[in-house]
Amino acid sequence: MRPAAIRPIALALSREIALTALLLLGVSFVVFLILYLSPGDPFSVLLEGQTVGDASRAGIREALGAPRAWYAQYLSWLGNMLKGNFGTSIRTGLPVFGEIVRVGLNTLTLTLGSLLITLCIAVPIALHAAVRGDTALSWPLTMLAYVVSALPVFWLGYLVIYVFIHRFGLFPLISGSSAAQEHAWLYFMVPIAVLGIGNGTVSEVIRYLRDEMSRVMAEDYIRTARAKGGSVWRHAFKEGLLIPVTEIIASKIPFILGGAVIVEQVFNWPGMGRMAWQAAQDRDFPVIMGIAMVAAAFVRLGSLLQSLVYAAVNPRGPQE
Amino acid sequence: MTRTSLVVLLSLATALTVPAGSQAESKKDGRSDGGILGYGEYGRPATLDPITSNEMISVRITELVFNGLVAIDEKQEIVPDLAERWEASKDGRTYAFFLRKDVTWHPKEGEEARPFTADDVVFTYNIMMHPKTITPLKVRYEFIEKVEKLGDDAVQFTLKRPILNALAKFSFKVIPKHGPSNPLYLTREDPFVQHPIGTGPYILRNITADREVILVANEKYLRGRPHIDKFIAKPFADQNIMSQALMFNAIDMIVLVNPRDLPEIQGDKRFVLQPYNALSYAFFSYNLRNPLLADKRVRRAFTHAVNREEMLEAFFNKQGTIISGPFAPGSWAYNLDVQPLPFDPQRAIALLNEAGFTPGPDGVMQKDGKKLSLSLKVPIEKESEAVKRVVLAFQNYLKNVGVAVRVEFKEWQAWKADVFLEHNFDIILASWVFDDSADISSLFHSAEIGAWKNNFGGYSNPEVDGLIVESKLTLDHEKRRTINRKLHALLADEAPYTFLWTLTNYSAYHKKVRRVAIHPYKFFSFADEWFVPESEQK
Amino acid sequence: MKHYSQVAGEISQYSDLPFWKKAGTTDLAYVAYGLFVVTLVLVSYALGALKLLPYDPQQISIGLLNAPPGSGGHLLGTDFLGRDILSRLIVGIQAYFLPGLLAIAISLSLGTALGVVAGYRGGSADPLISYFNDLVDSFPRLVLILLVIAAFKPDIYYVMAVVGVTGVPGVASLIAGKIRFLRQKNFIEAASVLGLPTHVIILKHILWYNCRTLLIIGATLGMGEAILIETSLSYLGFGVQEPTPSWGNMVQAGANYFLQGKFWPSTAPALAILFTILGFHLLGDGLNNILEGKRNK
Amino acid sequence: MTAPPLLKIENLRTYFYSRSKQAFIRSVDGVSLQIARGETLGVVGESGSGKTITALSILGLISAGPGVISGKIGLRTDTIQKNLLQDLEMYVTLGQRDGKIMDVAKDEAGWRENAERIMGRLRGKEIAMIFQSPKSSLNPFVSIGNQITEAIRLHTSAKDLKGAKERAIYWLERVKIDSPRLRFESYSYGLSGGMCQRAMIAMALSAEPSLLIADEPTTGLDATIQSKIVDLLAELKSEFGVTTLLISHDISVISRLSGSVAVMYGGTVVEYGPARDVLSAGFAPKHPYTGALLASVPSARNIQQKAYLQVIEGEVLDTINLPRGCRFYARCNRVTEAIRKKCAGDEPDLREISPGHHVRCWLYFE
Repeated sequence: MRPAAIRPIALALSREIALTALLLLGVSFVVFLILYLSPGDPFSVLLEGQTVGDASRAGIREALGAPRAWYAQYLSWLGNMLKGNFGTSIRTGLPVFGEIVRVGLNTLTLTLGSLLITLCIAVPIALHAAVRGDTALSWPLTMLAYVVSALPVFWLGYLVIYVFIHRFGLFPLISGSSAAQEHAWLYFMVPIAVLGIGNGTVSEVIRYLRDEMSRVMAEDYIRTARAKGGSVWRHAFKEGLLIPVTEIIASKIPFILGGAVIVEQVFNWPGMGRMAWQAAQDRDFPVIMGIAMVAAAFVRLGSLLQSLVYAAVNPRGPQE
Repeated sequence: MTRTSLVVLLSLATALTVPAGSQAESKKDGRSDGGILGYGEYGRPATLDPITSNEMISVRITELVFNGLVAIDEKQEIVPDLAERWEASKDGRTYAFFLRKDVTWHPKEGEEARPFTADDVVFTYNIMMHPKTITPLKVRYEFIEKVEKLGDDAVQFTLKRPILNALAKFSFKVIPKHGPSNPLYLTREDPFVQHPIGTGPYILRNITADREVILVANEKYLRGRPHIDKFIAKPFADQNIMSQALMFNAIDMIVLVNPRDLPEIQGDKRFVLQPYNALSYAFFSYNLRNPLLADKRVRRAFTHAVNREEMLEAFFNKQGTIISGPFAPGSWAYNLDVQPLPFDPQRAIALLNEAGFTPGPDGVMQKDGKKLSLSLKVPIEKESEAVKRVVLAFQNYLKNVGVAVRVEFKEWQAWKADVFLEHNFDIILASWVFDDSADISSLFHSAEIGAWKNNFGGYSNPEVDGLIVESKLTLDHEKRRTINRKLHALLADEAPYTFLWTLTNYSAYHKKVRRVAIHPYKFFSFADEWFVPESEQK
Repeated sequence: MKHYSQVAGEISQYSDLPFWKKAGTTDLAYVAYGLFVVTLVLVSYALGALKLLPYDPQQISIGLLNAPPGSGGHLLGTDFLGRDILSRLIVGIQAYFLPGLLAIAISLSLGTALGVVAGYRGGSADPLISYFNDLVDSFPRLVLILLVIAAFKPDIYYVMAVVGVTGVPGVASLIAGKIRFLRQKNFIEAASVLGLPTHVIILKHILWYNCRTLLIIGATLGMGEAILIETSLSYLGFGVQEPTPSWGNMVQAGANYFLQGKFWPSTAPALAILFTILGFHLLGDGLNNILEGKRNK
Repeated sequence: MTAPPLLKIENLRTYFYSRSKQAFIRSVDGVSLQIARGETLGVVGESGSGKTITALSILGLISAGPGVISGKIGLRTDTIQKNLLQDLEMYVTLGQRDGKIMDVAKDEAGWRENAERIMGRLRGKEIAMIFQSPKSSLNPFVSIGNQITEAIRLHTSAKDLKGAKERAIYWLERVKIDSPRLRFESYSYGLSGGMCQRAMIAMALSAEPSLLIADEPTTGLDATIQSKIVDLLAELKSEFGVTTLLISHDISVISRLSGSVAVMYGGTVVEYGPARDVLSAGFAPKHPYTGALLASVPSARNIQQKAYLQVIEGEVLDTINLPRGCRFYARCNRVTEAIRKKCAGDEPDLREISPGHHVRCWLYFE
């Protein structure tokens, strides 16, 4: 990389890190507050289905040495977190961080995979439409994309399972990770594809990429490129594709994370979304907080990527 | 209805002792060893030890990993387990158990298997009762005064007072002294709760990323090596997918089949649907703090208004029986002479009129200006359309007799707070799951009214209280039976609940698995006898 | 083969054609379809409000559970309680109507305000806004909604309020971006040089002349999103609650029987969702192209 | 002019279509021009007279429809002789009504394909172009050095990166950009308009084209820079003798650089000839529009004679509505009663009134 580009990148990097820290603080606080407002003592999950009076209920906190006041709870959590200790799940007693890392990787695969699929669908259509306008080829594809992105994702999931697995048995239906069937990976492709298609953003992505590219195509410097017989694509690539795509990635990650909550349950995918869901119902606050942290960091990663690319690509540096 | 089940853990036994015959290394029954059984669970296990675990999923797994001093066999009889014999004192206050000497704990990896001794029993009891240990078991063992070791292979329990069928209570699972890292009490942070060590037929090998629990046969099991090599518990988050998984041989067994999936599985020759009579029943409970519902006639009217047969048939394919009273059907305490109140809207209306209600202009019954409109609170759960059906049908039935019911769905924790803490409801739908017991004191005794207690309806009746106490105190089985029959009749008449039905639970499994006997509550109690013929062990 | 032809010999200087004559046929088709859907929604809303339905949507008939279309005079069949699906579909839209509008109102109003501040005042406000954006973006929305529901109650309005708030950043950044663009083109400076008061510049020249398409599209997409979110929530059990029908909880309830080959209970509402959302998207697209005069250059 | 011209445009028509008015914009309506080798042809005219469109048509850079619809563009360099619109007419069918084209059916895909096949090898190599608004015409994401290097590697023998870079730096030097090695790395946003234009010129010339099209090279730059750029162009011209098509609305620039001049009005050439004839402020016969243009320019002579600058009355012709007769009739101040009917009635054609000097005006026809 050219030395000229290093400085803005370093700048962007430091800026991002500072922002992320602030953000994690904010997220943790907000989430904790909502948790606190919602009824149900996290520790009552330990007494699920037992006949014990109020006294022993109250006793539990002392038994576990958990602070009573919510802010005390938050602060102690924060303190531990800064020491790198995310605490242990109230329900399973397992160390939160390890658990999240384990399932987080699955969710990462799912999310990025489906994002990739979304882009693989959207980019060609968008570029074609941008350069040639609505043609016999691009128009039906766009429509198709619009249609699928308007379907409820879990219903799409059932549909896929019914048609491809139940009816035609194209994929093995296996559950969990210990399935030793052949072509098992095929099954793991299914949820990724479903989320990639059904996350409801394909149409939006197409529209955005198309507009950006056609805007750039009308720029003077593209005309210059043509006039000197250079490759239009090479000149349009950075502003017309690279930047918009990174923007998409950055802005869609949280959205797709949300979709993962559903898809992971439909396809029995051992992921973070499912864990978050369970934890939210148990008020298992160490887990929820941990997930909030990881998710936030994950989202930041997207925008980090974005501003890095922008800094690297645009000599003017991150701010326009 | 997984979540709506409020589990009451109490205990009973038919008192008969059978002398123990100690067994050899491997079963000599000529049935073939080997094969794998993967079974699907809806939800994921939290902890896997017998003390902190409080969900059915975990209870089922601990049943495979641990033993008690005594066990209860398929005929509901008490048989030796870790103890090969026992002696009870005349006054019934002391029980001495003489332990088997040939039992070893599951070996930790890279370690010698340690022998099971009296110390482990004492240790288990102490850790169970330690104030810092959070366990549903504690309340069940408060009747014990102390436990002493009578040598390496004998322990003696002293009871505070003699109680009936005390023996059965010693079926609690024993954990090893060298198990938990904290010798005093057990919390969920303790590694032991995720990697338990037992004496049971199966050794917990490992837990995968998706919390799949993998169990392997214990070669040195005290009843001889179990037939099936490996059990795999697979958690599911979607019941539709779980039954698909069975259909596509991703799993071999579903512990509890969702009623809606029964027809499909029934039609499939590859699978066996095995009913097991869970000691549980569903009911609508009324909040007697509401003056409208304090009147017995109103409650009876509601019960008359509801067509339970129709619901049972339409929603659950007739897989269950209508009940009339507070005891789990199939338990000895259930009074078969008491008939459920029949479906009879006319009767219901008559009763309401009798109670002073007259149809208002909007068709809703009212009494001196007060409308008979009530809130029915139901906890939200995923895929709970069975619950929705019952609730909405109920609403519909009551509408027909001029009662307005507002159905309010609430998030589970919020619902529990409303019902158990605030007592802020008129009607709820729930179901009790008993382990193997006939003790309903916590449900209807007036002393059980209060925050987080089970008598959330606030039902208080000195006569009932009297009978409950009496039945508790009597030491004679037959006497207690008659008392409970009286209790049953009384509560059926009082109708603090509208007793609905007990559903037949169905387990579905691939027919390659043979000789499957199921414990109604702990499920896997007899799993060491299950087997898969050589030819089908793929 | 593209065809151009001039009709009149003499063209009057000043009169332009009305926009629908300029517009491309595809765009017109989009908008037409979109408007069709919108009217359909409005009509069914009216029908529901006026109780002009084939059946009482709450009428349970236990003898007729999940009946296939046509049986017993039920055009689209019945659901898991034997209730008429068609009637429930018609009434179902009401579940989204006001809540959806609420969500849109929140996200558009707050989003616009923030966007204007960010874009117009720029500098100091900007980081705050983006901070808020990231804050909202940084947690799976569904779980957030669950917590809020738990904290208050499973009411579609609460859900939509959350949806609205979480939608704010998107709108804000759109508007802010647009304004920055106008700044670069020295549009705003020019306007203020002309001595226009700030609020006029913002309201009239920025928002009305330059952002209305953005806002319209935001609104249409917002409605679609509201429906999809409610559907996802319904799958988890936290959408609109029975007995109130919503397309989401209809799909969910029906889907439980989907894999047993009973399609109709979930397919009908799923298609309703599909075509409606498609309508909103196309409406947005068409309007965008027409008002922004895309494809004409 | 005995040697065959380097570029010979015959009867070029480039139309656009206004959807809102459902009418053609006849931006270039039958233009014929030619440039001899080494010569500089200046094209002058008000904005909207079709100068730029003509230039873009030559390079085939018209993207909107229908675009170029008829004509010939003959290019004859050392390496190639060909008509740039070679058998493209087959993709177009024209429908006329009373002498006006009222219908155009064009297979744009086919046209594009073929045009690209022809132009692909010429753009930048044989014909290079520099634009007005140089700042936006440079790619903001690529350093100017690299943009020039790209052109060099595309079109010259210097294919290896190092060589091409050296060459680029050489060109930066040639266009008088100081400390070119440093500038090589800099981006358009960091440079002044003049700098950018110099870079553009360097980029255009670096491929050593046979024809350079300079479209309003000085417009939008402040006066001192303008003259600097003009000087630079003049110098480069004398040095390399590159054939140039110079487009400007600024007569002083034109007169400074061009040997012959074409005056365009309303999409047609109204006067065409040697610069000295066309631009001489004397009473040499010329088109009223040219006269008006000249009168509107502050030249030394006007100032000496204390003559007032005259503005051209009326508005620039919009090429949507073409009058029946002379396009300039409405604004012409030299209509005599004798010819008024003709002027209003029908359009004059371009006639040679003195050797090499053509005018499109009834004044000069008997």
